Amino acid sequence: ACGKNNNEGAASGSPSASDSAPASSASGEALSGTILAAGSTALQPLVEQVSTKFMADSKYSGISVTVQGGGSGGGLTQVQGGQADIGNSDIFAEEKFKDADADKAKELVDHQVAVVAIAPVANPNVGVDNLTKQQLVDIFSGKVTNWKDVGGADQKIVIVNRPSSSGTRKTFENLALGGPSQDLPGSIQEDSSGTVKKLVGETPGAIGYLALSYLDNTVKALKYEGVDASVENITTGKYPVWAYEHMYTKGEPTPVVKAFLDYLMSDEIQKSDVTDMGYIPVGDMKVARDVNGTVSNK
Amino acid sequence: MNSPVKRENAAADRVSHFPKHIREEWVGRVYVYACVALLVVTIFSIVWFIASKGLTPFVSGAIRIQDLLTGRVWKPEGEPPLFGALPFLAGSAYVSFIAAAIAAPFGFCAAVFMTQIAPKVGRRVLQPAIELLAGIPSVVYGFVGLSVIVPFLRDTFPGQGFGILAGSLVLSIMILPTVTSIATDALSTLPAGLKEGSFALGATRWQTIYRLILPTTLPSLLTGIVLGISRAFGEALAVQMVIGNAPHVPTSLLQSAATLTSIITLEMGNTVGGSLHNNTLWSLALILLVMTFLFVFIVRLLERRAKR
Amino acid sequence: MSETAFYTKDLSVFYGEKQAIKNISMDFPSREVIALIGPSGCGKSTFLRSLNRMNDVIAGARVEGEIWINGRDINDKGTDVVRLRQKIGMVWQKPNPFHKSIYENIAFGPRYHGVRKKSELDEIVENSLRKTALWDEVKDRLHGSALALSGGQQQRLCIARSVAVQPSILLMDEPASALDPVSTAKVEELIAELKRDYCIVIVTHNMYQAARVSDKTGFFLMGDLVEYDETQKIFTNPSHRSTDDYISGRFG
Amino acid sequence: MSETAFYTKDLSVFYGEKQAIKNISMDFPSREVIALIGPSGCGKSTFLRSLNRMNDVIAGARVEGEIWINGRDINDKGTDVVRLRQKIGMVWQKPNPFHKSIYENIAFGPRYHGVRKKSELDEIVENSLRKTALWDEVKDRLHGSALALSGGQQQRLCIARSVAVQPSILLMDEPASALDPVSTAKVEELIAELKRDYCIVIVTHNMYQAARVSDKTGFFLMGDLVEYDETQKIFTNPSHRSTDDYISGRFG
Amino acid sequence: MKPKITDRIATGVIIGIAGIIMAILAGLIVYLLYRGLSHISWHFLTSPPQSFKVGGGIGPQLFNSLYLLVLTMIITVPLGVGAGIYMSEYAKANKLTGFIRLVVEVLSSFPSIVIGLFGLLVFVNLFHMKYSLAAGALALTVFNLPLMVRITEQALRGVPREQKEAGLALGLSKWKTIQSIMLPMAFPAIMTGTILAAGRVFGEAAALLFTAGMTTPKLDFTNWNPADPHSPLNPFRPAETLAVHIWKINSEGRAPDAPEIAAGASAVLIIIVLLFNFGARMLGRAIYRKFTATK
Ligand SMILES: Nc1ncnc2c1ncn2[C@@H]1O[C@H](COP(=O)(O)OP(=O)(O)OP(=O)(O)O)[C@@H](O)[C@H]1O
Ligand SMILES: Nc1ncnc2c1ncn2[C@@H]1O[C@H](COP(=O)(O)OP(=O)(O)OP(=O)(O)O)[C@@H](O)[C@H]1O
Ligand SMILES: [Mg+2]
Ligand SMILES: [Mg+2]
Ligand SMILES: O=P([O-])([O-])[O-]
Repeated sequence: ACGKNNNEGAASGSPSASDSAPASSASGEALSGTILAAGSTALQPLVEQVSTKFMADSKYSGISVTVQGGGSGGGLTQVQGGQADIGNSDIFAEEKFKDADADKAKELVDHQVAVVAIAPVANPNVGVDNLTKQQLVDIFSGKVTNWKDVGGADQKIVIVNRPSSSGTRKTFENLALGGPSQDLPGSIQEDSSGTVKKLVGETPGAIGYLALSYLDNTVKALKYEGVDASVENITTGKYPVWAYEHMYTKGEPTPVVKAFLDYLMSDEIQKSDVTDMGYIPVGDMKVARDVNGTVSNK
Repeated sequence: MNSPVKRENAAADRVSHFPKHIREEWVGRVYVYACVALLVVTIFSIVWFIASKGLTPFVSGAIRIQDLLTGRVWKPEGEPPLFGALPFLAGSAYVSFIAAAIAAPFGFCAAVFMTQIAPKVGRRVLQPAIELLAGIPSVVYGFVGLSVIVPFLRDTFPGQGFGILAGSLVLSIMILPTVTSIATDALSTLPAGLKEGSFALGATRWQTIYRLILPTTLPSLLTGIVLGISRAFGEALAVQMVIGNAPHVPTSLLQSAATLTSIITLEMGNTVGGSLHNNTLWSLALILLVMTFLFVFIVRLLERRAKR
Repeated sequence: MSETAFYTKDLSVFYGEKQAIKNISMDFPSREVIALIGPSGCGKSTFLRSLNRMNDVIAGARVEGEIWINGRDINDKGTDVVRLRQKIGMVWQKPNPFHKSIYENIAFGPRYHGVRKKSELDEIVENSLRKTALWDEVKDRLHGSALALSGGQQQRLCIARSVAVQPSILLMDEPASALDPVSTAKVEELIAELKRDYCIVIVTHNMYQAARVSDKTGFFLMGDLVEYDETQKIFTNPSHRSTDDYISGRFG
Repeated sequence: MSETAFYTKDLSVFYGEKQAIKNISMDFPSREVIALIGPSGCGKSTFLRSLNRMNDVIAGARVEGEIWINGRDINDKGTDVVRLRQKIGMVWQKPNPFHKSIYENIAFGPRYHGVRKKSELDEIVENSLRKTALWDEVKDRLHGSALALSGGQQQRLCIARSVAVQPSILLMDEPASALDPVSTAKVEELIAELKRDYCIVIVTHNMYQAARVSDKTGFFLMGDLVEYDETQKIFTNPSHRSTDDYISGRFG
Repeated sequence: MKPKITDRIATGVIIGIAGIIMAILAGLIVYLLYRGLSHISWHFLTSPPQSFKVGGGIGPQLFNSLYLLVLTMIITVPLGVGAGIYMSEYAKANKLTGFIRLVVEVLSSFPSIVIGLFGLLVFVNLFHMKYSLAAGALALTVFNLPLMVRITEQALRGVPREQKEAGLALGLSKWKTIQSIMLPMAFPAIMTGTILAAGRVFGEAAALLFTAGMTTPKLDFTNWNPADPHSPLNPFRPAETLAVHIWKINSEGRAPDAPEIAAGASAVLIIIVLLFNFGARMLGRAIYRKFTATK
């Protein structure tokens, strides 16, 4: 229940906050302080870029933002433990803090700053440009081992996976495959999306999955169930494999942190940097998804 | 203000209880003992912290040690989660042993070259070259492995190039300096006259090396090999970049595999502290630690043998 | 005078820049003992080692000049060094037995030179040990480690090891200087015995020893051969002032 | 007989299990030169080094027995070793000047012991160098490196260095054995000179040297002090067979 | 004749293998330089990296590596030298010394990733240093300390015993003897060893992933106040080093010219390592000459 409240808070806060926050700070003297945002490597470039702009803005000259990577898990741990002010994560905190730790997630407040879609990608020479959910499941479970069985070239399939702890993988498994997949013998596992892209591009017969922000023409993004991972399809919910990028704070953000989060949610940023970097602004989404994966229209 | 006092000390021999040189002695003593104490504290805290983290999964009863050590399936996010580390143990063992098997003869030959065949060329050229090999950072080895060895293996053999063989090749170059330098030391500190004694009997160089030097220095050579294995076992990034990282007990040299270090590098940042998954990664680190002790122990045994 | 076993002509040895041996010409008669004496660092060992090209082993050592044995200059490029060294035995100041059994120490050489038969090897081992008066002391532990022997025994074992490959020349570098009186006496006896078959060149810093065992003596000083003559002459009536100074202990 | 500078009582030295010096009691008169002779490895250096507790430096060396200097046993726990060593100078076989200038080599000790004034130091340096007959040879390059001196000069510099801290005893371990005839003669002269102020204990393997420079001689054999007497007696009419054997060169 | 032929063949094989090793090294270096040199420019060496655009550099990373190295050495050298002096001069032949030797040996055998993880637990989390240069420097200290100890110990053992005894025999205290006679003589060896160790520290990445972090804040190179979060000198800021950057670029790099940057950065790294190596040798020789006053 708590998680839901947080979502709404962040979602509803976004349009109005952009002008309220500077207003509040303008009333007093200029804000000053430091912010440490740590976590997801997928989100890191965006936050870095925005923080640079933020600090260059004369209004916030007293605030200094430091962005660290370390992975979603690390970010959540650090924000939970108080070592970081913001924990960047690709997945809901509830998915990471489970069982005995479930309480820890309740202390965190979610700020969804962008949406990222994930597409199955393949080496350009496999001769396939669309896969159904069942075909994907067959491939990732090892039932199908040759591209010709899914209508492509006669070539062995090489799976390039992310580690089981990856947010990207979790999203892909849950939303594209419909459940956890196994690590098959002979599959390759790579730490980061960059490597996955590189390998899929280089390795004949390779298949993997990537956030759209990583896509370029060295790999081929496959349609999922005939649907293209276009902005249009994602915002309308037609293309289902997408996830929020979260920035968690422990409890409600301090004024300084709030100023930064509001800046990130401002139209100026969402319409330029966020889209430029291959993410989709949260405000553009016509559907929303909660921690249990239930999708609803907004 | 010091000098008059000192002068007095020097003059009045036994009057002062703390003549200058005794004070001096204490300063030195406190300094060096403090440094050593710090070393000891460091190692104990390493063991303590890693062990206390790494043992939690067992203490809490979430996993049994034998399941971790013998389990073949690593599925930390599955339902139920499975933590079988055998694939990583096997991967680490394979890469390091194969690397040592490649490096050992190379290292021995290099050492023989440097000490017996062409000491001058050895000292001027080969020795610095090997020291340089030791100086090259592991990420650079990883980079070269990724951009040369992996594509080469992919094009030459079936498979994707990633795997045990790629890892072993990269590692064998990385541990070559270790193996070589120990072999060189052993060969050059041979009891004086041993070699000359053999030459003087008219034995050829190879005879001397093979029949006299090799048997006499064998324990030291083995020490070098074990040290090499130990280093390979703990190497992280270079291996992680070329081994493929699939959590399976490898069935072929050309198949993607994972090692203890590579899986830690891969997953540590993506898991939240305190979770079972995260703690189990610390258990893997603990295994690395225990292996280090084991290697040191073996090295010590061999060294004792070498002394006799 | 007896026939010449070998001789050197203008032999010089350099360690890097430094000349340790300066243009030495010297001839060595068969079946005689030649002693080389001189103060520490004068080049005795260096000279001795160049006679079987053992200086090849030392990095930075360079030999110039000629050494004629059996009508060939061993400093020639074509020389078969291995064969040469088989013909010239060598014994060092510090005994250097191999880390093997007594038997193996002696059998190592002959086996290497082609003797395979156990009975033949046994015979060689026994003969060599008898020649060096070791047989009775070690015959019960032939297969025990050579390192367990005393210093004097080790030294005699090293001599036996040289003798086993049937050399014609024996080079000895202070072979008794690390030994006790009894062992010293034994080694000196041995030298007197062996000179019946070999030409023996011995470096020593004990002038009495030189006087006792040698037929001819060469006095070295800072790389030069100052004087080379009958031992008796050297010790009673040397031609050079510095020889006299040295043997009467005015330095060294 | 003159007064005693120091004496040892039942002094033994062990290296691990091995006993290198066996219960030696010996007394050393002031203002005399005592020579220690004996074959290599008999324990001369070991004995000498225990006299200023230099064996403390060697891992595994253990000293038993007493050494009395000025009414105190220096092997006592309470002994201030540093102070002790200041009173006992030492010179080694191989000259070992510090890698500093000539001036610094000599000034180093006095300065450490509290002499600060430049003029005083200058004086000490000059006096020490004069005493060792080096002054004229080096006065123009006092601030040049000590390593640029010849071996003989280096050795005299080392003696000067010891002398500069005003010891009362000088220990010398084969101080001339690496030197040429001329330097040897100079060092021997120096010893004769210095004995006016110090008790000098000198180890030598050159028996002529022992005979020339010393007043008393001790003969060591395998850790035992076989004989200790007036030098003249030892060299003309030794009481022991082995002393005779040794000085007449039958071994060593 | 037969043994001689075997000898020839064996010698040939050994020389061949020595040649192969040389070829591997030469190949490695030539390859790295060939791939990377063309990308190295002043701009590349001084400008910050770009996440998505072409033309990023490695300026901050280069600075971080050097600065981290300096920080590490400031901590390591006094500690390592102290412990090294203990090992060579104070350690008695007893159980305690044996134990300390074991400690040094074990410490030097720990995989660097384990040391990195230890740093994460203790420096980053327990001491609240977060990902920072300070945490990285401490981790590297742990990593480098045993080596430093060994270098010092060996250097001191290389000092002739007579030198030490000469000092003692003059009535110098042990500490004074060590300080003013032995250390100066050991200095060239310590110096050479330290520079070589520095090369190793410079290229280390695994111990830094979880301590110094994989990011660099925006640095203001005109601000040299170490307390300021934007100052390059602030030891409590995170810092991605060159080696870590190479690792990250190889995996994460999203800039279109990522492969070139990786190659260029590798070349820079290898050039610096080469400089360290040759520098150490030359400096060692020069200092030796100066100290022994062989003018
Ligand atoms: N391997 C070497 N490298 C450089 N110089 C050397 C080497 N061996 C000997 N020398 C030098 O060559 C000279 C002659 O040495 P050599 O060993 O032949 O003297 P020696 O007469 O045998 O002395 P000793 O009686 O002490 O054995 C000496 O000055 C010595 O320092
Ligand atoms: N550091 C050491 N450790 C073990 N044994 C030693 C050590 N130093 C000397 N010895 C042994 O102690 C014995 C006496 O040695 P020492 O050096 O006192 O003899 P020496 O009479 O001075 O000989 P030399 O004339 O060759 O200098 C020898 O047997 C030697 O092997
Ligand atoms: Mg010699
Ligand atoms: Mg001695
Ligand atoms: O964004 P990731 O969690 O897949 O690294």
